Amino acid sequence: MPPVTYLEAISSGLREEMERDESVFCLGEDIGVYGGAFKITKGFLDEFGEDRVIDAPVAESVIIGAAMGAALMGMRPVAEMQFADFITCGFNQLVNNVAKTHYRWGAAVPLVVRCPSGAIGNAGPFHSQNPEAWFCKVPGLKVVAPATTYDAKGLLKSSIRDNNPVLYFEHKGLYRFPRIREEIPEEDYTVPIGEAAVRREGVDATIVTYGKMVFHSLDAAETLAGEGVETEVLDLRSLLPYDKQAILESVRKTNRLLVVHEDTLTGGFGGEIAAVVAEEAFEHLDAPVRRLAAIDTPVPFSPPLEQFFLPNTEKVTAALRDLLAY
Amino acid sequence: MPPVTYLEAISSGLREEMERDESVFCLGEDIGVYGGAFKITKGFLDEFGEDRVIDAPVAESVIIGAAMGAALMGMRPVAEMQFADFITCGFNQLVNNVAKTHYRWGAAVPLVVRCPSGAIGNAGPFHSQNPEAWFCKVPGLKVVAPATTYDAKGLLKSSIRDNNPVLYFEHKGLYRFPRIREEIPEEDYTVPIGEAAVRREGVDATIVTYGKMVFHSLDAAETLAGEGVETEVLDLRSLLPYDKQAILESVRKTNRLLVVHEDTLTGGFGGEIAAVVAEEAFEHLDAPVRRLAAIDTPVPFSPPLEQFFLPNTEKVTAALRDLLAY
Amino acid sequence: MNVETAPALSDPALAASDLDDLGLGRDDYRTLYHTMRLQREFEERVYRLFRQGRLVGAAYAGAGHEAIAAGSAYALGDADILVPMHRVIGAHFLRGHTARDMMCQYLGRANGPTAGKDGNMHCGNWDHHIVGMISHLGANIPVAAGVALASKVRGDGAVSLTYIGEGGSSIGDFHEGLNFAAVHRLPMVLIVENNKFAYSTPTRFEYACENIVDRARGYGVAGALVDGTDVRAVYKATRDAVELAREGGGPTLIEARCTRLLGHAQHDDAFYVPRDIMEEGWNNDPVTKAENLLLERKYFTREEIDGIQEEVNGIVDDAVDYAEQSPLPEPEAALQGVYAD
Amino acid sequence: MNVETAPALSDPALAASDLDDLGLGRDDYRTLYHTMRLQREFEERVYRLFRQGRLVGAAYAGAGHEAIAAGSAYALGDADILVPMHRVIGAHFLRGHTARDMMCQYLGRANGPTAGKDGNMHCGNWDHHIVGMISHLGANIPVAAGVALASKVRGDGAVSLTYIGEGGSSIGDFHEGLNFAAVHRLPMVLIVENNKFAYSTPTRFEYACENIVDRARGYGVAGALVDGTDVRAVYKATRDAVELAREGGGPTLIEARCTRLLGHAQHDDAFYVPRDIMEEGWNNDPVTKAENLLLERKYFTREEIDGIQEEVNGIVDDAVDYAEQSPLPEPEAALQGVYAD
Ligand SMILES: Cc1ncc(C[n+]2csc(CCOP(=O)(O)OP(=O)(O)O)c2C)c(N)n1
Ligand SMILES: Cc1ncc(C[n+]2csc(CCOP(=O)(O)OP(=O)(O)O)c2C)c(N)n1
Ligand SMILES: [Mg+2]
Ligand SMILES: [Mg+2]
Repeated sequence: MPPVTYLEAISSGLREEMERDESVFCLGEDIGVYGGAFKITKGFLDEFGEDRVIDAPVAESVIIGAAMGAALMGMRPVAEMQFADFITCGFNQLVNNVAKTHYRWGAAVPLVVRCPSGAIGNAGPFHSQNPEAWFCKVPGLKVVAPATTYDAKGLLKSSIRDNNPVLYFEHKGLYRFPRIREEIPEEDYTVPIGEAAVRREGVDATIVTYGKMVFHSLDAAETLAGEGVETEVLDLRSLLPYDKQAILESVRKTNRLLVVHEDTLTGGFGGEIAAVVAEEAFEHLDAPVRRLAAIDTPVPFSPPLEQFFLPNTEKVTAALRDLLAY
Repeated sequence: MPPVTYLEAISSGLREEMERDESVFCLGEDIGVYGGAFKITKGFLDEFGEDRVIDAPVAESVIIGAAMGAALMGMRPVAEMQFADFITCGFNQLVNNVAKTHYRWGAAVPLVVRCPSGAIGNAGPFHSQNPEAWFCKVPGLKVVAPATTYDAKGLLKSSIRDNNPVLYFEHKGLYRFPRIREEIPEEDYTVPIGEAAVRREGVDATIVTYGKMVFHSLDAAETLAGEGVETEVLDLRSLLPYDKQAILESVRKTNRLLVVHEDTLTGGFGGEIAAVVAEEAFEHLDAPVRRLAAIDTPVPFSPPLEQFFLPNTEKVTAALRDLLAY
Repeated sequence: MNVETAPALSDPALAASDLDDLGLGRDDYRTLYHTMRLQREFEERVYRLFRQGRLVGAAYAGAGHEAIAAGSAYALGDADILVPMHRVIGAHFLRGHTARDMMCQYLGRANGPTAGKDGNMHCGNWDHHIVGMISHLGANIPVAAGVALASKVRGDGAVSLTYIGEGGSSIGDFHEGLNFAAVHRLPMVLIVENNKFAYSTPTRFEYACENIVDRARGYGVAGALVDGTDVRAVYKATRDAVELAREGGGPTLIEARCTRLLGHAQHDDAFYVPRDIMEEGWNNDPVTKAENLLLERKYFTREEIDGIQEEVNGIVDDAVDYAEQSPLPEPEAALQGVYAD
Repeated sequence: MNVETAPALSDPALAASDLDDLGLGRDDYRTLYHTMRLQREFEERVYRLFRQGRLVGAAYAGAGHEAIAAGSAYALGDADILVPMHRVIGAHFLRGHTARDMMCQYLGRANGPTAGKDGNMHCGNWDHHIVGMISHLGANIPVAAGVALASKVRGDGAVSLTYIGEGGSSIGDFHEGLNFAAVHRLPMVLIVENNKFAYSTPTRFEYACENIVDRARGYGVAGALVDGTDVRAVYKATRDAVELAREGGGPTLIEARCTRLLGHAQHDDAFYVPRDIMEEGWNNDPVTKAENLLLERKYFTREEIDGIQEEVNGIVDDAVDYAEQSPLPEPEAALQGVYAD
């Protein structure tokens, strides 16, 4: 198989699951004839028909609610938010209805909500957000955020096969990112939910990150490697549940932690990671736990503002230097 | 003035603001003839009339959205969620529309959303939640959570007079809590948003908390005082912005931090506090930062389950002992 | 029947001949009446337990809604799915939840349908094809649509039946859910229980149309307006709607008019309800109405009716005893069940 | 005019006599036409800038919606409030945003209405009584209701005018917002711009009623169905609705039918739109239609029309020059403005 993009990996993962299991179907805005705003489901309508590729009205609450209803009936809906930002319109369904159902009355709700997230350049405050942290605090949900092409496919399959509701955050900036085009196995494979991956080994500091920031972190690590510093980069891949053991192990080895995410700082998921490390690996820390994230504002539109807002390789490098200088 | 309850303080604060400023009005479900589910607006309809005490349809998104519209026009709406839990139905309005308006196009949105929150005994998963953390991560919003009767009134007044949207979390368990009946000034006063209050001074450990947990924390501190340990109890009062200086100062003095909240642990606001302390007061810490919170589940209904779920004085005391034993 | 042809509430057609010919026999009437009576007695007992401090949590009742609960759920087949709201405990009974089950649920016992995780009406049970109620009004309408979507796609012939108060019909999920069901012609029936109040809020603060069913046309679905205190009228409207749905005719919006005979919940004395509304409501008490019908039509004798009453009392007594002797859950059970395996 | 009496789209009444008598003079027609032409040229330029890589962000256009934009906003008084959506930039022009303002906005300049904080149509300006658009479809309908609530309570006589696509009308906020406005008889006008598609989704997947305006009755509000390609028809319907609102008659739901003449945005070639729909749309191009009307009725000569075209070209050229020479914001400005003082 030739190398594929992250986007193609998601697409083929979804297609294979639909081929494998009749109960899997897709639901979302413009996913039919148009193939989705980002073309993830391109060709699906012809292949699977209107019953399994359902163009929904612009109404995120019923997209999620109806997915829940179908899931109760034993189906495995994969709902698409056109942009992750719009998930706020279906928020109540997710956090109160979907998430609490199994706890409350024992019915499984196996559904996936695909959320194209993140900034891709001047898309403004409503098409650039990273809303994962809201859901990482909701018991009953699972949250994943693959960074690589291999993981994109493997985690999507795991999410679809999981008997719980899973929010699948796919960073739009990775869809066609040339650097992560890769050959992936022809045969069926999955990536387990809840396991982090070490993307670079190191002994001097740990960066815990996920999504697109994995690459800024790797680049920063590479830069510092030139100066003799070995940074370990841990890609969380799953945020709820997240791989606490992997984080603690790495920090116990490197004794320094930098958490990086594209979401804004205050209340971002990085706080949880930092807090857990400060509690459970305290005596292994040789420096304060650091976080690098977007600034605490909406995502601004104009290029200088957006660049100021977003974390990038330079900012990660600077934060890492700071951490090492302590 | 005789001592009043927390509930009465909210009520009188709201009444005084409506008397003081014609642009203040109330909007919410059953707030008119019924006086609100918790009777905060009892008598308001007679006093202020239907134009200023508006019984809304059961529709939280329009309650918040309409409040925003009126606020743009220079009014100062105080919207009531019947239970804080239902704010999820107006989530998009708050986090995307209300919160971003001033940043995006410079219009002030001075509104208050009152949110009766917290567990009060067997009200189950939909009438017991503490949803503040979702909003503490939204730039453009302010979030307050008074614990005392004095603060309840003073913070409500500040919230109403603030030119920004403020979520006002009032813990239902404090409404008629006899212990916090107190005499409050006859004359107009406010409590500034963003300032914490030291509820008990101490040198051996700091508890950072807010809302009803302030009292469990004070009781735990009292217990340990009998054993010669002096615990400082810091009541945040405001969560966004929160009083970082007060937290850091206290931790620099006591060198030990326990964060306590009634919301669930993972992704709760305590993570942010713990992370900030681990970053900015690292060298002052003599022990790992600890958090105590509800367990990571929906709020269960039946008494043994709910008691197991909630933090209480015993659990705070145990966590404090643990922290001190380190 | 669609909204254009739906008889008005006062249409005598509803009251008489039309309804004599429903194909219901003596056993059917017994079941319907028994269900209504059981709802009434069960909920009265729940209120009493509350006053005695023996209940856990809050006490809601559907007094005035018994005909809607029984009449609608009785129109379902075994494979159909019930997506209930807070005033239709009778529908639970018809679907297989026993009085013992529900009392254990109200008392937070380990052997209730939610094992104490949730309380009162907030229980589902997939064995009985009952979707658990969520408090957030309207939120289960999209879910009912999704249930119906699965049935349509699979062709399993099942219909989903759900409810909302006229108050809850103001919320976005009502619109999104009904519209989605309409677009895909899903086998769903939505009953609006219009009892004139949403908590304390009268209908003039809830909607400005004449009837909620006037909305049917705006969704392109069938509509019916029925007397929700007449169990036969509710049964007929639901049965017709279920049939239409099963034949691929899509959803029906049924508005069932009734009066909430008590406050919103135990703590509410309903002081804001004008006396004439309350009086008229009690004069049209659906349970008494059904009883009178059964007597008038000579389906049952007075003695038989009294026998049912006694039977129901016994069931409720037993349910309370059983529930009070049942164990509360172990504290650590709180940790379990957040995720499915 | 309410939904019962609203003329059907093809009703010849809309086309002729009725609309000759609007009390509009030559200057009015000049303004209306100028606005429509400016919208067309401005947005074509935006598309061109996009293709040339000179734009910042995405390019949307309202081609086919110009009559709705101009005709509706022209019915407003100065004190009224505009709550616009994405296809009505003409309404911005009528309310006081200049082409320079909007081009600076599209190019993310420091001197645009949002100073680069937001892009394209996403701008409000309280000086001009324009509420900033939010992407989340429908979310500004509750806001428009709140604006109208303030006007009603204060008695300031202002009316709020807002818009939604037929696609956006599926979302909960449409229902909640319109219902709230109906209940309180708020001075609000809601125009549904029905252009047959929501992005790629045809109306059969969006709603199952015949007309969106059929929903008016279910809210108890007035309704009107108009030819959205006829600027006079839109003007008249909006003016009537604004008058009704000002007199305390509550909101009106107007459905304005038109065709989206391009893709959803620049990246979309609209391959999914059947050719006949597109052709019919272009045959009814509202700008050409207005031009023909102005010529036929001899309000303007061909030369005068050409003069307007030239003037508009000049305005757009100037706007592009001005905007491209305008400064981008300072990076640190990103930190400012999250909160009001
Ligand atoms: C989203 C949401 N908002 C508010 C509430 C609080 N609440 C519970 S029942 C109720 C009134 C419901 O009235 P209606 O729908 O007419 O049903 P009824 O109780 O009259 O049968 C309210 C406001 C809720 N449960 N959910
Ligand atoms: C809540 C929400 N969901 C999805 C979108 C993405 N989106 C933007 S425009 C659009 C189609 C809108 O169609 P319609 O309302 O008919 O307006 P039109 O573009 O046709 O004028 C969609 C799906 C959005 N902006 N907001
Ligand atoms: Mg009601
Ligand atoms: Mg459209």
